[in-house]
Amino acid sequence: MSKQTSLKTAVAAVEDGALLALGGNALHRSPVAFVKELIRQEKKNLSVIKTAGALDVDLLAAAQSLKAVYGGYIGFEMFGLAQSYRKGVQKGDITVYEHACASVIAALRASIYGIPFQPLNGFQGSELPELTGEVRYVTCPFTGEKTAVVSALRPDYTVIHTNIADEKGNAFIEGAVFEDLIMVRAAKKVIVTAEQVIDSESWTVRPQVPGFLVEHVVLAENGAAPGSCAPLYSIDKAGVVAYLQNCEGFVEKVKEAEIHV
Amino acid sequence: MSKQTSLKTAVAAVEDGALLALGGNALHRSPVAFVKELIRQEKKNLSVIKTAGALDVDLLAAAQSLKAVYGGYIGFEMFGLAQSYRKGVQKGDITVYEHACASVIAALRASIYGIPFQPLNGFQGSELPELTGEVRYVTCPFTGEKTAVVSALRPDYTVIHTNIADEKGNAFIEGAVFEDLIMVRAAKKVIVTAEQVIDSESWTVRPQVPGFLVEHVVLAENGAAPGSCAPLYSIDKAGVVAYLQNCEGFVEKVKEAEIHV
Amino acid sequence: MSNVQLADNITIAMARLIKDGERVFHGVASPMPAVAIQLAKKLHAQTAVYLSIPGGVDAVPAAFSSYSSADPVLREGSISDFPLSDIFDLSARGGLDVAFLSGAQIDGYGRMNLSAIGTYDQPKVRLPGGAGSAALLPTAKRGILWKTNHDKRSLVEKLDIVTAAGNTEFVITPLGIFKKSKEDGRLRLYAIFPNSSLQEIQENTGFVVEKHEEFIEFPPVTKEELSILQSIDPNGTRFSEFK
Amino acid sequence: MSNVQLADNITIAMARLIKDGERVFHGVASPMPAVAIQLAKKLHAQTAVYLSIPGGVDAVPAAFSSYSSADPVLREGSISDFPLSDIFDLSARGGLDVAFLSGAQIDGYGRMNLSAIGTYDQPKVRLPGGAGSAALLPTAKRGILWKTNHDKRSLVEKLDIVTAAGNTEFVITPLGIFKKSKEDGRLRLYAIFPNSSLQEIQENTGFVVEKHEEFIEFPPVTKEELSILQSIDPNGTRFSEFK
Repeated sequence: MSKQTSLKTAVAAVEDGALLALGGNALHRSPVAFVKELIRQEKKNLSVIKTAGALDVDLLAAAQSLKAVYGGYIGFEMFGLAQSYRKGVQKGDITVYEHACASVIAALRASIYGIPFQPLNGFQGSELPELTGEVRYVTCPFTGEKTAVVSALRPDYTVIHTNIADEKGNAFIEGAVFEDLIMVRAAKKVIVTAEQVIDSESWTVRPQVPGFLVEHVVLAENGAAPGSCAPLYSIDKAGVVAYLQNCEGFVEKVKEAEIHV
Repeated sequence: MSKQTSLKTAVAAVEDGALLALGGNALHRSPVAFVKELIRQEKKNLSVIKTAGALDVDLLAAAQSLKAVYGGYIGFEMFGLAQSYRKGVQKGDITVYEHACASVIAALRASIYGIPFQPLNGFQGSELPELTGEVRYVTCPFTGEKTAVVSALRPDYTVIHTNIADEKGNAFIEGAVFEDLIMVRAAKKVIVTAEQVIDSESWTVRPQVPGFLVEHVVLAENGAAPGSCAPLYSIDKAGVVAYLQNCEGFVEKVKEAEIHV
Repeated sequence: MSNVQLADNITIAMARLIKDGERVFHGVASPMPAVAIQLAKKLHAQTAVYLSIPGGVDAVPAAFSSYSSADPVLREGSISDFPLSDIFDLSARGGLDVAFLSGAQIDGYGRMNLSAIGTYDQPKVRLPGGAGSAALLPTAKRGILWKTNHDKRSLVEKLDIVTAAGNTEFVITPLGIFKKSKEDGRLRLYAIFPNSSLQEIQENTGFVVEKHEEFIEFPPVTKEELSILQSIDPNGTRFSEFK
Repeated sequence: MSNVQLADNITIAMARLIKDGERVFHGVASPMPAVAIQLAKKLHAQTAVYLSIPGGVDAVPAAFSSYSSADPVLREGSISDFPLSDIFDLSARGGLDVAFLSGAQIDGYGRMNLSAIGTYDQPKVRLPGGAGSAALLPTAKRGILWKTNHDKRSLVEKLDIVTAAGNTEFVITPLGIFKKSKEDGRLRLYAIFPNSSLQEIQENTGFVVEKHEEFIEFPPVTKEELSILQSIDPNGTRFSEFK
């Protein structure tokens, strides 16, 4: 039974209020096509887990779909701040649980390992633990050391965009894997979008994502644009600038664009 | 500066009483050549970390070099028990800290993550926690759940046997990586033995072990024999049986065999 | 009855217990489970996911090693990787369906000892250790245990050491199959192999043997099962535990 | 002084601070560190290990992205992988030598704020967040921070929020270089760029500026440095923070 489905169907599976982990890092290989469809389907109250996010998170903010973010960095790097996210937080519409990228990873690892919390070495001198409540302390029963810990973050869905996938869910990422393989393991369910969907008999490379962990596979050409998906395309500067100059207008266009897949 | 050195020199770096993690699993791709040289140099009071061990651990036991084992399984699978190890433990010469293979991994992860302990989900109903003292319990500060934890195990050296290495320490494992990549990251220092040492400019595959983590590289052809090193050689049944029939005799032969590398 | 038939019965019984779609793992020293998983995937459980120590997903090995169930041949034919550490994590987060495990001793609650005969600190016989059991048995959804001998030294009322406990659902021996009762968590007799009898099993078991509430007549091994079994394992790796 | 020269000064100063053999990381929005690491590796630090978000070890990119320092081009030329999660772990276990980091505000102890202007719960401006800083700054052996503006809003006596604190060793600005004093852990002026003066720095810094006990005259940028810098970054990615 093929796991391949349409973008519409895959997105329809995500309920309002879901906790999503989105793959990629900054403007690279993030599941933009998936996020656009979340917007078209007018999902509400989503929470997002991300190490470093950009367009994916900001689009959800611009569309009023975003309730909370667990992340280390949400911004457009040299393009500037994430305008919709920033405004949403400033208005109090979006709650930020500011993590270090490393503590996002630790929280996902707790879910991978089936444990309620994960220790990590960090946050010494930072005010984030008391400001966010995301970091607490435990005494090591072996050494007596005070150790920072974060709570498990278990995404309802992890969504990653990949170069190649097959109908069984196996997926191949060319080059930088970013935090995708960790997010895949941490999730209750996984959705893979891909630039290309091939037959599982025809692999010539070794996919890093084993199909049995994956729920849905969706063909999404240019699925990370205007971000990059190496080696197929780089950041589309004009596309990113156009978005940042008029986020709401961009969202309107997304909603008007009926998709036919 | 090349990291390649002789087996003798690499082994000489290991001090009596050292804590070693040995790569491979059961009779597969374990660093047997390295262990033989440990025996020739008459190292004493070694402690070994291993998920599933066989000839590597038993040889050290037969040579009276072994003080303690942190491991999940020490045996020869269908060939039977690890005779020297078993006798050493029964005589009280060797201390076993019996782990589950999963808790060996958890303890190594604590070292990787720079934390004093690692939670894990396991050991419910097992007597091993109270018998070994290796598993204790912590209350999760987020959920109140009682959670099993193990102490960090940080090897002084991790030694792995690989298919190909280069002079910078980059190393490639063909096929099953077992727990090697975890052991490499957990260690204070790493020694790689390899069936083949190539120039770092000439890689045609992507090594999984980054050279900067590695201290010494040693050429060791047939370095896992009579265990396997896929795809080059399988288990040498006669060799394993010969060992098990006369472990001490085998050790004597190892000691007599002067190596010229 | 010949060892050949005993191993075939056990292997086929194992295969029958694997359900379609399940994620199934075996560890070291597990020749019969390794063959049984391939058999199940050719019969009724084609989408079962096969996981093992060498880390390949859904390997279809051309042959088995008679010496080791961690042999890299068990990675052949896989198209993606899922190393042992990932398998343990999968079980820990509730995603592993079946773990095949064994013990030197198994008790009436399906707990097992693979640590030592005697005491832990001063063992008469130091055993290999439970490998993954202490983490897998309580976290995998179903533990399927097996023994190649059925006697009062192996199936005991009291373990010398409880290496692992948890979700044992079945225990398969050369004489029959025990299943854990939902009533009291104790093993009860679920099926008797054609070569044996209730009486033989009772006489050779260290704990009280009662019939399980779901007791079945063991359906005879079919020609199809035997024929596929033979084609999967022509060299008889499944017999190696009986040699 | 032109922005070109400011960026060159900062980039060359960063390169000079990298020691041979060190393991060096930069994260997002770090065009000057990305170029500086390549420069150092061509000059005095040939065995420095370059680590970045795309996960290649010792990449030698053919070009840089002017938009992103997480771009997969920064993996080009690497022969092995060490993803971001591994880099954080490396730092956490004491194995990372240098982390290049920045903040919207930096205080006199070398702490930084990249969380918000105003309060955390009701920010005037929500900033992107500290990315790796809160974990890296206390665990990497040496934090090298930089700012592309040097004024009292950026270099402050009191941070609105302490996002990260720890092992800041240097802070580089368009006007000069601060170094943390071992005496009291406060930043003191370590070098002044040729375009600036002690007075200018004092007037534009929100915390008290004193000379560091190891104060040096900034050695003039050499022709070799400039020439190699130009060959590494012919498209001027290092200027992108000044545009």
